[in-house]
Amino acid sequence: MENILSLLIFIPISSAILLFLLPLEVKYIRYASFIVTLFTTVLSLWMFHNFQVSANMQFIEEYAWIKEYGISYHVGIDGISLIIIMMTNLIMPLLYLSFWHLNRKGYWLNLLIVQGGLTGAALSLDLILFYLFWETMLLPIFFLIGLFGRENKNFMSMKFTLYTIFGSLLMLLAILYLGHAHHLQVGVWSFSITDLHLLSFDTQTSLLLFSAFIFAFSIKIPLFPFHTWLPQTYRAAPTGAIVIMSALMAKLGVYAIWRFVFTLFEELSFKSSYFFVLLGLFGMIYFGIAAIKQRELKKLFAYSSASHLSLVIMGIFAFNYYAHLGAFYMIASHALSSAALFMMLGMIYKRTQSLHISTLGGIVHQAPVFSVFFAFFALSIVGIPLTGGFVSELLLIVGAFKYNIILGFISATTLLIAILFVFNVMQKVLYGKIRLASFEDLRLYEFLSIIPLALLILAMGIFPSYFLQKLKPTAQQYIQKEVIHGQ
Amino acid sequence: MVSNDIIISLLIIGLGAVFMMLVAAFSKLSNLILSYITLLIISFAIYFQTSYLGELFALDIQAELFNHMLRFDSFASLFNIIFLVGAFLMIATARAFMHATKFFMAETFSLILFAIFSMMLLSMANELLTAFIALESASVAVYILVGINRYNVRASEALFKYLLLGSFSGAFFLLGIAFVYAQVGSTHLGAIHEYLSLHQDNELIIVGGILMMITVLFKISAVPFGAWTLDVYDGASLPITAFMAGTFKIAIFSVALRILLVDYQGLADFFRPLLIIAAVITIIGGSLLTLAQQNIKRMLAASSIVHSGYLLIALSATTAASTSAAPSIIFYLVAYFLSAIGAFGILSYISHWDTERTTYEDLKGFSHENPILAAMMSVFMLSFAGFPSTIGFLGKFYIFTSAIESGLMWLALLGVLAAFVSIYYYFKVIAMMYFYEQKQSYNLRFSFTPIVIAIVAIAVLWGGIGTGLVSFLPGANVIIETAQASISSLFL
Amino acid sequence: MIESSLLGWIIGSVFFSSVFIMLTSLYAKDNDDIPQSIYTLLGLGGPAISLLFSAMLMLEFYQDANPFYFKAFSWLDIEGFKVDAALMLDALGVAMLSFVSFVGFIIHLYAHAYMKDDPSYARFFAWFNLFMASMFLLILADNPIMLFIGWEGVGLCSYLLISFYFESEENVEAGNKAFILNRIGDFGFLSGLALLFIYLGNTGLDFASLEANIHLIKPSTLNLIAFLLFVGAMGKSAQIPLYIWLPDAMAGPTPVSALIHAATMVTAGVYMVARFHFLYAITEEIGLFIAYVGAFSALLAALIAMRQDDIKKILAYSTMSQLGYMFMAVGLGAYSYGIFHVFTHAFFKALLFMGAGAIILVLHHEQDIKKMGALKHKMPFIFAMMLIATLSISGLPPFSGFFSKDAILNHLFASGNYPIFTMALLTAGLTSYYMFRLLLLVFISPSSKEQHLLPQNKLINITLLILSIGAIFAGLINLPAFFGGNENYSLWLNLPDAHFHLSHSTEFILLSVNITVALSGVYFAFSHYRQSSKDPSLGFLDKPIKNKFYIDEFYVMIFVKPLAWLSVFFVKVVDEKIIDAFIHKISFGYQRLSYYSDNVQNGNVRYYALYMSVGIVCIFVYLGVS
Amino acid sequence: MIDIGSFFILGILLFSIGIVGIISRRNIFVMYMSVELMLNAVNLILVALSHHYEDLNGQVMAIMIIAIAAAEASIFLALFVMLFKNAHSLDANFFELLAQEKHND
Amino acid sequence: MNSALSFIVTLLSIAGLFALLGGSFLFLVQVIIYAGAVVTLILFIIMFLNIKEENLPHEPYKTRWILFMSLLISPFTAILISTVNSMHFSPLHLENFGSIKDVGMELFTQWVLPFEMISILLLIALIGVVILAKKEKGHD
Repeated sequence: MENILSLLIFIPISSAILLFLLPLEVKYIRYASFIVTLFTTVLSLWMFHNFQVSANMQFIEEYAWIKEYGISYHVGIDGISLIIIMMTNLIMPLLYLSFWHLNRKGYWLNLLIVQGGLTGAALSLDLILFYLFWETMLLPIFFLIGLFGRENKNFMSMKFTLYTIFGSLLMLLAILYLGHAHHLQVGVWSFSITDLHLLSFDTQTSLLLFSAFIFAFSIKIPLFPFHTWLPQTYRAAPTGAIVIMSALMAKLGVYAIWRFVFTLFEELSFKSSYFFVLLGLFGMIYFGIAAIKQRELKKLFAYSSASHLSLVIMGIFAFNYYAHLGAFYMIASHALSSAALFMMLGMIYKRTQSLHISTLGGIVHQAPVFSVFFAFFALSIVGIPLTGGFVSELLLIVGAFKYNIILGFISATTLLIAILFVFNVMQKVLYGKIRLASFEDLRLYEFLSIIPLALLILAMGIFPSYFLQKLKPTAQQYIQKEVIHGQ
Repeated sequence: MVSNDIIISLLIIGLGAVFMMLVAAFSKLSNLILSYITLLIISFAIYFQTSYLGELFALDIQAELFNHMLRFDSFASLFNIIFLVGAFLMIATARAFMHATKFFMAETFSLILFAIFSMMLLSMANELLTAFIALESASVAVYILVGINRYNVRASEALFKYLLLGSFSGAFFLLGIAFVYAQVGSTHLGAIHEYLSLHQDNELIIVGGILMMITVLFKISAVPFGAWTLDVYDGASLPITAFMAGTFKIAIFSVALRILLVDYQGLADFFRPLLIIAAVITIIGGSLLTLAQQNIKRMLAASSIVHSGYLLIALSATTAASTSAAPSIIFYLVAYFLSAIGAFGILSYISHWDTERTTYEDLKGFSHENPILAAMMSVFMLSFAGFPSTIGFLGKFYIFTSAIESGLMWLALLGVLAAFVSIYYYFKVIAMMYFYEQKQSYNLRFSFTPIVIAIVAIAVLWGGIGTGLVSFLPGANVIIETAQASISSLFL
Repeated sequence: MIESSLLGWIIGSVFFSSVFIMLTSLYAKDNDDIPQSIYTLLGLGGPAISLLFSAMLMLEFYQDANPFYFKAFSWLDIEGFKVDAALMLDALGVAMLSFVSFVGFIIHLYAHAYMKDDPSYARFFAWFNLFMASMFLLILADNPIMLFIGWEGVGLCSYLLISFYFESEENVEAGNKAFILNRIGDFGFLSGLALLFIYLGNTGLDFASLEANIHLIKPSTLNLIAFLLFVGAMGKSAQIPLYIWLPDAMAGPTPVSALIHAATMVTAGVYMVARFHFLYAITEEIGLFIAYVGAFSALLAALIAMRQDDIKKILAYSTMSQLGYMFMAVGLGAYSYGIFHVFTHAFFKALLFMGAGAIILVLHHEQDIKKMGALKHKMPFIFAMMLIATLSISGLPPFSGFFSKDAILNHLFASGNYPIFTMALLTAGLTSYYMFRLLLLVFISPSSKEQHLLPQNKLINITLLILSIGAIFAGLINLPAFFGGNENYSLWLNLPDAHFHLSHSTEFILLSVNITVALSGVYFAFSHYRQSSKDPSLGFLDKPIKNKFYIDEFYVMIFVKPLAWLSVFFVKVVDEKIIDAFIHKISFGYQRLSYYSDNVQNGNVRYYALYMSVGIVCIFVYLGVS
Repeated sequence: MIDIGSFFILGILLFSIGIVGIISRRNIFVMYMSVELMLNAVNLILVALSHHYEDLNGQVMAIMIIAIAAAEASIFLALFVMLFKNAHSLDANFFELLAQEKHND
Repeated sequence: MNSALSFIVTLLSIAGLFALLGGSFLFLVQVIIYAGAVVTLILFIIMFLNIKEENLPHEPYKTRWILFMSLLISPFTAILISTVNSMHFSPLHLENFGSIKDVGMELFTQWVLPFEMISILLLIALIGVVILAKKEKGHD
């Protein structure tokens, strides 16, 4: 299984194309794609098991692709990409399960493709390859929103696509320049980060390149000024797309910053860390406060996940061990809880055709099981102990304090900000007067799709050391440098 | 080894053209049969032509007889293959349309063959007047093809505009030849190069070059010379538009590249600013125009202006001593022509009888009617937009890298912005096909057109992601290697 | 020798009983054939078992006084940040555990009686036992993280139980309020912990090693840490300024108020401060600050309690003011006295609440004391119970409250912080006043209307009786030397108390002063409420006291409203009006520009030629200039 | 004594007149004539140059160009017949059908 | 009409210049093909379509356009002329060269390829004219 990574990438994509071409009933397509995702999940679990605890790349594959320009198919996995892969492969089948009722061919195929794209983007070590997957992953989302979205879906799908592509096109320019610079300095073209991170630029150039990359990623995440696509897109998008975007794609943006920006522009990243920590904290508070008065659940949780991701950005830019571990852990735990939450929002929408708080209420009377789970995931967002969120927030806060005491205090406000809206939501949606004629409790497949997430979140809260062990070496990379650069 | 029989495919096409003319005159065969015959002829030619693909060679055909006016090298052979394949695909994809519409008469095929014949000569021409005559005859053939639907005022208006402006710009080329002749005393391409290397005074050559450049800019429809493009593409019937966009433009580039690289390399410093300015204006103007079009045909026409802009970027990069620029032009041409043939092919397939379905409205909900064709259309649109994993992406990749390599970072940035804008109007097509309810039913009859289009689509994808790992298929890097070889053959 | 893993089972039994109840009820949600007795068994069995275990452990500990340690697994092992899921039982732990498990079990019995007709009986016991589990974890935690987990757990359970009757929005609001204010405290608490860890991370994080290495931190930081931790205590133990949730928390069922918001959870803050005694022992000014906060809270609560009419609210305020006493004590270094007061307070305050609960049950959930009255003869037993408890909380000898309160007052006086002492004394007087006001208004004073009563419940009375014994005699275990004892309790706890010596004469004077103050409170109450149920005017203070000094309104004004406004501002103005509008303006501007530029394509061939010639001329001009 | 240059200049002038004619006249016949005029101007220049260099290439080219012009002429005239049959107009400004209708936003 | 006639005049004078420059063959070609064939063809077409005055566009701003355009074009012309002046030309010398024989020799030795291509061009044009102008049953 030395090329397991390629399997993980291409099994979903190729099967999607195959299923698209085969004239099958939707039912069989659903079965088939579900089986495919299950299979990839098994593969990824196998990989997780064989993943050595060390900081260097594993399962590496490298084939020349376009020789003149040194572009190669170069994939590998380390601690942080492991998180993304595992999360993708765990969430995907459950996502399928969560709307098992859906008879939409395009839904399943696009999800398969986006899974492949995500995996590829998280694994590729060659910038052009990364860009390829990075964009490929965008297309299915465009289709999902446009095909199965609601209200102004067409406009929003276009806006989302343009917004994100704008960022990534500038990044493409930066990538090309990097390759050219390698051509100048070394004599051959190359786009593999293992070569490129040896390059050296003058301050201005590196600043430009740096900002091009950061721009692209901070649109995806999103960071503060580039977030305006987020709420409306989430409002318009169907459940599957939202789950992918919030639980996986946004995390992928953070990952990409770690993998590419930190590797290529280490010096600059350290220099600018203070700015980004501040930006992250500001974003955390800003989005958190913005979420308070939202009345549309999807928009509300859109803002909330943006707030948590800003916190993660703070973590990875704080450049110390705890903050990095916390950021990784937050990536995982928040992926799980936001995926679960948005899946449950999808269930609400399926039952009531509305996600506006004013139309909901008293669900706990009609659907106790549903309410228990909803409350649980909402609380795991808040970071209640015994959930993964608590561990990550603890580590992040400790890291922030280590970085700077004042900022530590600000980052600790994450304990407050989230609850301000989460409890309001629980009060208005679960408790209170019954406003719905009927609210069916969880069906079997919905229950099955949620229970693993809940268990995993609990496990992550109760036995963090087990999950953290594989990440530690990756997070240690910057410890020495932290000493060197200081803050 | 390459010998004098290499113009055999040229001869096949020429004789085939005459043959078709006679057949058209003296037999009552239906368009379908004729198209089959034409395809047969072209595929013969392709077969003979491909035998030299990838070799590095150059020689003057019948040097003493033709007085070094015809030069056949890897460059020419590559372009010839492109023309042939382009014509082949055009006819293959347009058969349904030609069959459905009455106005395509038997002579059409011979005209197409003549056009290709002239283009092949154009790509081989080693002397200015020869080049011009080849260009002119190709143009005349295309003029007539544009006006072939002669009971349609729009078509005849398109013909009128194209013809008038074409001959208007052609006059400049002739004046340019006159100026070059005035200084050099000869119009052989080599001669100019020698003269430049020997003498200092070059004003008239510069002026001549500019005058010829005007014609080229006109033909590749660069702003402000390309105003005709939208109307002519719009007025012409779909297969012809595909032919112009896909094939004829490439022919122009072949001669332009030859003249620029062989003769005017010495004057690069003078022409670079001109080309850069042309590129900038073209890209900006093209992007502006494209966004405003509601008719997909016009949109594609306008966007072809933008693509010319990209090519101009690379062209100005060639003047800046970028080795990768010229091959990137050829690659981009291939990418563009594949996508264009495919896109227009689908349009012509879904438009039947005399109603052309080319507005955005017409495509609404097309995916519900025929998901596979819609997917292919999306593939072509993505390739136009330079979306990764299509051949269009690699094309843009090479263009931009060449621009960066020659220090034209800002030009590359402009190109990227234009690409960003282009995302909008290309994705708009996709959105129309997928995100709206079906307005009308396209009663599509099965023919092998979709299969050809599918092959083109696969080629577009493979050109974007193809690897050398698959032994029996050429990878995505083969094209660029061939292009490099052909460029280097110019200097033998 | 008893296996120290019993520590785990103390928590485990209640926890699993809660889990089982949850699962059973979820299973039974659509088929109601599950008899309530199963829930009763589970709900009461858990606490009983843990009571048993803790009793065994305490006995063991009493015989040979070395603490128990139990390490379940390694929770987090990062370099410089190792946390084990470990439990520990030392004297302080035993002191808390003893009454928590005992009173907890009693209140479970009471709750069974109180709730048995409630449709969501199962849910109640699920949350109730979950609370017990978290509380045990809080007490037995071996390191601050475990303590914090328990800390948050009790907060969560209190939220769930306050909003137990979630049909009415107010209760849920109250729950949210409680949790949010607690969370503000936790914000401080966690920040303090984080600071502690980044300094002492490498030398182990359990309490023992923290105590050993606390000197490594420089004093200024220590003060900060101590303060932050105390912020947590403020939230949990309802001190100024985070106290406003406690009165609203009475929205929950009465057993909840009795257990959580009187006996156990709210005293967690005191416990935490005592737990961190090694930290507070070396940060006197923070200690003083704590004492002042306690004093002010005690006084404020007492003042407000004077004019409340909801019986449970009055008790809530009294709880707050008693907590104030405890904080005065621990703030000034009398940790054992603080814990001692916690101990006694647990009994008499639980007794009070349960008595109130009994009354409420009997009166069809009527909570307004103004509407009660002259119940003495209708429910003599409950009257007796309430009387005992009231005397005890008023600090009248020989009831338990007297000893603990007297010890604290002595300590306050001896430590020489006379302002605090005076406030405490004043509070003592007010306490006896409003408690007796309550007692008289309920039982003695003439009632306006005739109310017919439901029968009283035997089980309830039994539980009251048991607790009343505690309320009377619990004080004797820490008999001061003055009364011939030698403070065994304090000695046994052996916390680093600050000791000040007082001459017997001074002690005698203090004693008499205390008693007289208390009695005078009693007298004022008696003199007025014996015959009328109207409140006498307090002059200018009347209105503010009735309205709780407008604290809630104040908070709403400076926190809630601005946040809401800011949220709307961010979304509607910054996002939509500024950023998004900017982007849209660009894109639409471009679109309009392109539409204009399309006018160039006017379809007239002559213009096209014109454009061409313009281009040509431009090129030639360029040629001319170059 | 006139030299070749003056022929050259005459040619250029004729060429420019051709340009002016094409753009500023609306009668399509006149436009076509202007094109022809431009071609003739080139011819004149070429012949003058061939006289200047005393080789005949120029003249031969001129012949070719005349042939080209003839070809164009045939197309033009066929086109005129077509246009007049379809549109009954000789006005260049009449042919604006292909401009797409304007937006109002 | 006037324009057509003046066009003929121009062509004839150009032919005269050709003669002056010793292009005797060209002189013939010019006179025969242009002045003869082409213009006659034009006039024929005009007659054939029996275009009347009202069919002719009336051009109100003609002179204005002409002035404007000549102004616009003037830099182009000026620069061309200046470049031409930069090179020195031999004066006109009247010994006869360019007899028809020489032209023929030249044409069929050196320029045979373009000559053939011209034939193809004319062929294409022929086909085109046939296609464009051919009447077809069913239409018109």
